[in-house]
Amino acid sequence: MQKITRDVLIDKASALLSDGTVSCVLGWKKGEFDYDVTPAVFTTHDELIKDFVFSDFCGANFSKYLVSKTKNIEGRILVFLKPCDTYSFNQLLTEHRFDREKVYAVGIPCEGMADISKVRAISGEGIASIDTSGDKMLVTTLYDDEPVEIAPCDFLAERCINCKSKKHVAFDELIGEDGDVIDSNRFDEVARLESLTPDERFAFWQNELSRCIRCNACRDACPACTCEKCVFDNPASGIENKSPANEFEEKLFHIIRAYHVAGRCTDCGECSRVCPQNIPLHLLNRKFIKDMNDFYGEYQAGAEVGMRAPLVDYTTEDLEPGEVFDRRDTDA
Amino acid sequence: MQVNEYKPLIVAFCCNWCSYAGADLAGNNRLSYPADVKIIRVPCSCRVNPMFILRAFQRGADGVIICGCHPGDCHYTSGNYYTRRRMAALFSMLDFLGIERERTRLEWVSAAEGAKFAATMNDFVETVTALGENKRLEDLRCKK
Amino acid sequence: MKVSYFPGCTLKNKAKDLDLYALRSAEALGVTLEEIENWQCCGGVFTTAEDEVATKLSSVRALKYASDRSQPLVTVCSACHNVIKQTNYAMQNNKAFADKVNRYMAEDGGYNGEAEVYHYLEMLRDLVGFDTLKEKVANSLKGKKIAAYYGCLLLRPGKAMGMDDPENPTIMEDFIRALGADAVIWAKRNECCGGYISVESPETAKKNSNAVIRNAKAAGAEMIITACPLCKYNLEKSGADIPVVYITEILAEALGVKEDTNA
Amino acid sequence: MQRVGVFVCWCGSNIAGTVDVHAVAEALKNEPGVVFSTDYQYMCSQAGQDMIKAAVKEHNLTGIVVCSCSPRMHEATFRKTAAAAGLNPYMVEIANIREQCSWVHKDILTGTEKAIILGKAAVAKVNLNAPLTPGESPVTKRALVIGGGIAGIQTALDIADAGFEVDIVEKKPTIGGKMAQLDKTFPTLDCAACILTPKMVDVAQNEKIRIFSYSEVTDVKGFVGNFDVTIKKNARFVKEDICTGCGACVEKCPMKKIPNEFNLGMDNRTAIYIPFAQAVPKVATIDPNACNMLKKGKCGICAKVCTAGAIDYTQKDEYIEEKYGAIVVATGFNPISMDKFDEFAYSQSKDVITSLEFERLTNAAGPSAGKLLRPSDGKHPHTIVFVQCVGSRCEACAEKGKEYCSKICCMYTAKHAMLTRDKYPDTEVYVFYIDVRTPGKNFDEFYRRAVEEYGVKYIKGMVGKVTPEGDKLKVQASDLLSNKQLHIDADLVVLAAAIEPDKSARPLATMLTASMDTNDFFTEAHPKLRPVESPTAGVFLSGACQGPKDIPETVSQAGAAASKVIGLLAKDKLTGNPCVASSNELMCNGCSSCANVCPYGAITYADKEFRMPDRTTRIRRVAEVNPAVCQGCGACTVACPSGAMDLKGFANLQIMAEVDAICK
Amino acid sequence: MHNTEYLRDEIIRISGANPAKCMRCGKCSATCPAYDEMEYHPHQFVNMVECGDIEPLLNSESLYMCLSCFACIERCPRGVEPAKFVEAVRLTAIRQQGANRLTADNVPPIVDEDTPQQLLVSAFRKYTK
Repeated sequence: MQKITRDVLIDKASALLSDGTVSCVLGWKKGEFDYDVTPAVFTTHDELIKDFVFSDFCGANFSKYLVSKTKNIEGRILVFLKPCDTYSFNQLLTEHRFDREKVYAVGIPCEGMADISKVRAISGEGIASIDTSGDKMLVTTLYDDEPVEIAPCDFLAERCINCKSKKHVAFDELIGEDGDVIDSNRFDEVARLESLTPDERFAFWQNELSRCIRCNACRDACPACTCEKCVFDNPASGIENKSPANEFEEKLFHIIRAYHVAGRCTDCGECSRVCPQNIPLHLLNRKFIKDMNDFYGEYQAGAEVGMRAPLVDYTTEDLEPGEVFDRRDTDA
Repeated sequence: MQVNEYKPLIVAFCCNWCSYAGADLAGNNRLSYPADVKIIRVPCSCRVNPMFILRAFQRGADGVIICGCHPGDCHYTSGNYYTRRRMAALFSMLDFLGIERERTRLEWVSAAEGAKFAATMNDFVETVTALGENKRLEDLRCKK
Repeated sequence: MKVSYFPGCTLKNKAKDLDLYALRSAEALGVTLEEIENWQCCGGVFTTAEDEVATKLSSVRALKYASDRSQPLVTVCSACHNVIKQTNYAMQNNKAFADKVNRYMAEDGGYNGEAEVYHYLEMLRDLVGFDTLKEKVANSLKGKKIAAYYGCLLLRPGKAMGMDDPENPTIMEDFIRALGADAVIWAKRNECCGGYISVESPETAKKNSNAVIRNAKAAGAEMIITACPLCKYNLEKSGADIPVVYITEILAEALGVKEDTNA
Repeated sequence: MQRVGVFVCWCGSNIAGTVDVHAVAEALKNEPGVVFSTDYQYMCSQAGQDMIKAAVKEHNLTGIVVCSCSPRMHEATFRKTAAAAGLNPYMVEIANIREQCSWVHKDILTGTEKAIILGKAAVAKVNLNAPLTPGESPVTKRALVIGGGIAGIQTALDIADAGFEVDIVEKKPTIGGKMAQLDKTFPTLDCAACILTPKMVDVAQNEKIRIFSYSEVTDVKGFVGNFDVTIKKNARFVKEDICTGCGACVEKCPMKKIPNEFNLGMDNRTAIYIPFAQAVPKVATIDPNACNMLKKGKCGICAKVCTAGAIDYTQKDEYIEEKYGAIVVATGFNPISMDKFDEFAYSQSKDVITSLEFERLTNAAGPSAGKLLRPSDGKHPHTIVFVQCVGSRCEACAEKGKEYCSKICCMYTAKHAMLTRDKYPDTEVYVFYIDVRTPGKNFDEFYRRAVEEYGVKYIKGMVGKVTPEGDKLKVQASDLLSNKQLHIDADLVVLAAAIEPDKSARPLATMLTASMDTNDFFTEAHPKLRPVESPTAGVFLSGACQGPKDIPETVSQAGAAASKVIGLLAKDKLTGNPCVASSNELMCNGCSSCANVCPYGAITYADKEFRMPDRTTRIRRVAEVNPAVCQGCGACTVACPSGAMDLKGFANLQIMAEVDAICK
Repeated sequence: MHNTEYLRDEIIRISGANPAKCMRCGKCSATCPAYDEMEYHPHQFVNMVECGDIEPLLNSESLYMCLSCFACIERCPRGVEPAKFVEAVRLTAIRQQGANRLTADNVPPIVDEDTPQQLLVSAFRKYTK
């Protein structure tokens, strides 16, 4: 379904490698199955031809990888950035997390990425191959001869259905045309939860968060979670904790994680994408984003480099925490 | 008087310059409030890390109140403005998770407002008592 | 360039000159004024009351017409300009009002203040450019001392009109200078002529108008120009011994299009 | 593990009345780390303190918990006791069982129970205390005063008087500021020049004071006691040390039509000029925008007539770097522009003037040599209308004007009105006021004299429109008390324009990391208790840069600022508060969140090399807290996402230990 | 008493302005071109609305003398917008049954051959419901 093809990207990468602009390429590498694509560094044309892929399963946001990949490399690294990735890219630059000079960023258009669990829900288990080249996805399973056809509206990830922007906010070079910021409905689900009673909300989150197995995938994939040492791994933090021993720990981890990235989260949705338990973690982040937009004016982390996040800023006329609720109650 | 009357556990974070002094003044003027309130002194309300609040709830606190200088009067000029934003965000999030919003509060109490301090604590204890025990954010391992 | 044009009631009747010369001059400057189909009278004055909705719908319809065509909306008459701009401002800044209006506008599709409203003078300044205007002048009005009369409606309230500094405007003076004439600076240029009070109390209108004329003459004016038919009426009615002329008339004269060459 | 001693104070019956102190001491014995626990009638007494000292020795205590009154009362006392016993003073924690326990809880059971819990929290905290040593930094014994008006002059003189060196940086060619432009001063009516110019001379002659005139501060680095400041000396094209100020060049300069800023453009000066006769330094300056020699290379007359050879057309801007221990901001004010208030016809008539212009018009050294004449035709005005509050007290969101009261206008207007009536009794003087605000010594008496003895007509109301017509200014105004609209044919209208901070203040505040309010006035460290200090340590405020002020107030604040500076410079070393933030560089991400929230600019970043487990090295940006600048609020500790930033004395683990103890 | 309060609140609501912002400077009345024609002047409108003294205003000819020239709105230093109160009271008056100030019957005598439509349209909008 993607408008640009693997070949275009390989050509671009090979050209930049051969003219010396970059010394390596951060790209998607095919895995065992068509849907388990992993990020990898490529250094030659041959490697690219062999393993580089670009399909509806290339959702991984590469910005975070730049923090580690730009250390100790000669020359520059080529990174392909989808529009939503560029926000993380800028946010990390705002936080001085990598050296911009070491990166050559190529913006690529994105038609939205697939959610494998949605695909699986339709096709059934035992996926043998997936063809994403056409308008519809063709999924062949071990148990059926005929491939199952799936339309984009049925396989697109939630974050892509509610895509906030097709505009690249950072790049050195752009392939294809740039898009616009989109007036999405991404806060609708948060608003729906807000309209529930506290008991209903508690039940909702209790149900969601109790599934957490503390695999830390959300943290590890999150482009805002780039701490040198995570507080949850750090005995000196006083809140070191590695397993969801009980209900409190499940909540604590996610509240603290959401709070830590509040104001810095670009709403890229990686947390929910990588969650093996399908917990809608992005809703916690979106709650903070929605609140801050409501309380302190629209703010999109990563829209520009050097912006000051709402939680490290203030005005003398800010809302009182009590007024926050009054306001919501009168709105509702 | 009932023997097993429910007594909430309230943790109050007070900034050294205004609210802690306000609490002292309440003492000087013998303005009573329930002993359920235990005060922790911090240099400024902006020292209160959300982690401390969650920690208190984890360990069984039934309510947490943060007191600081009135906006514009912060000893460190702007600390309480950050507190205001941080707590607005945190309280709203706790509410979003279904934790009763009445269990958290931010109040501005100056060094001269001993009466306000006592009244605020009386009111807060009453509110939390009405809610009953905090069950939604308690870590059972920490149970008394 | 094509723009949507709201002439208003008076321009189709007692102030035909204002309309005619506006059209001709604009054409000469490369702007086509496309009259809005089925426009309705703006009502003459803007009601500041929060609960007045119906009286502002004709303005909203005109605004929507222009925004649907992605055209600027141009007005000449000061009163229409005032009403339409204030309405647009309310649509942009008063959500409760906009919601109420949109309940009436449902059939036409909603409107939320997207249109850009230009007074004819603003059109000359911002869309045509006074420098361009200067180049197109065929009959310079050199040596003529002209007093620009803004009256009350053109500039106020400054926030909604956004046309010029309401106390220290320059747009009409720059216009006069572009035509080659001298602009007289005078204090009462932004004071009211009496407006509709001439229905209720003609003496009051006369008193106000006289003060305006006296001040213009004291500043050395030989002519007063205005964009408002009611100003012109009140000034003339009060016995002005100095010509009161529409802006578009001297514009047409300077551009050499006053007499219709096609006729 | 600490060896903690617990000391429970009875405070006579203050505590012991509602708290069972023995029970508290007993209960705390079982807490971790506690090796000794006792109670005593008055812990703060000499006997009580001796008891603590003896216990420290006897039990080898490493930490002390005193359960007593508020730490705000006796924390310092017990810290001294600890120090005397050979302990680090910061190994003491106080459990407040008086103000926050015995005095507010009537029941002895609940009181005792709570006191035990508070004691436990203090023990839990002290177990995690670490000895703290306040940092020391040297002090450069020289002060910088930015701005050479009466505020800067007074501050500099007072500092110099105490024996310290002071530099004044003034952006104009002379010091003196606004006061040099004034005629008389209220409420005593002494002549401004007569009281100011001797002070200017004192400054010039004081060996401790250097004046950088025609100069500005372009960069400030460092912190309290140790500022590195770059001063730009603008080229004046005259050698300052050689020029004698004889004025021959000024006389001969052919460019004579340059608007004279000292007289607010009401007369002209030459391209080479000395602002006024008593200027300090009395040195000529060439206006590069007006001088033909500098613009076109033609002329050179001033060089020819200068017998001292002081003219130097090739002079360049010069940058000077200096070290200072303290900085005083005295950048002053200006009247706001009247452009947006043309209902008063300021741009339309020369006879509508601001009050500062009126000062020049009545000043003997002014454009009309002190005779009150209309700027338009030089005629004597017979009717004068003063309008108060022009641009002051406007709505906050108004695009024009200021929200605050400019404070000085009521009094100077009364002065102008009174002096006018005194000198020209044939003149009708009207003052339109909203409120007359005269809180000051002899101020209201002064205003009443203007009304009662001098016959100034004070009218409660505002002017709505001024219409110049013929040689009159038609003033339309309201008289609210008689409920009338007035129409006055005036000859002169004087507008009491609001005042605003000088435009140079905002960039300066950025350089100093000193905070400002929304009106660009500098904020004080505390509005009541530290009114002459900025929140940034070592930066002090003098005069109208902090808020509208009249001369007596400015001078007293200038003296106060000077005394604060002297107090700072008198120290050889600065001892900081040891409870400051510090960043663990191994955990720091270098993200800047902490620096964003620091109100003192105490946090900087450095690229540091780290050795990695694989023996490679990596350069990383990390935060560094300057302990001399940090005031210990802790805002950064919460902003830090990685928990690298912590606050000594109030560390994360300490506070969490208190929470745990309370919730146990 | 109840009615007074209701009227006051209603007027404030219709006006969309806030009389409490007034600092009693009188600039509205100083700048008003119709001052002499008014029994109650702009600053009095603000004050009387604030005090709930609406009845005299409702019955005053002053309502019909305001020119809607926006001078008081523009020049008020506190953003009180006095004309909005005049407008609100006027509307309250003419919205009552049979309270139209101007009717078609009144028109012929005031019209002459130059009278612009604008004049009548404006007058009807201001004086008639």
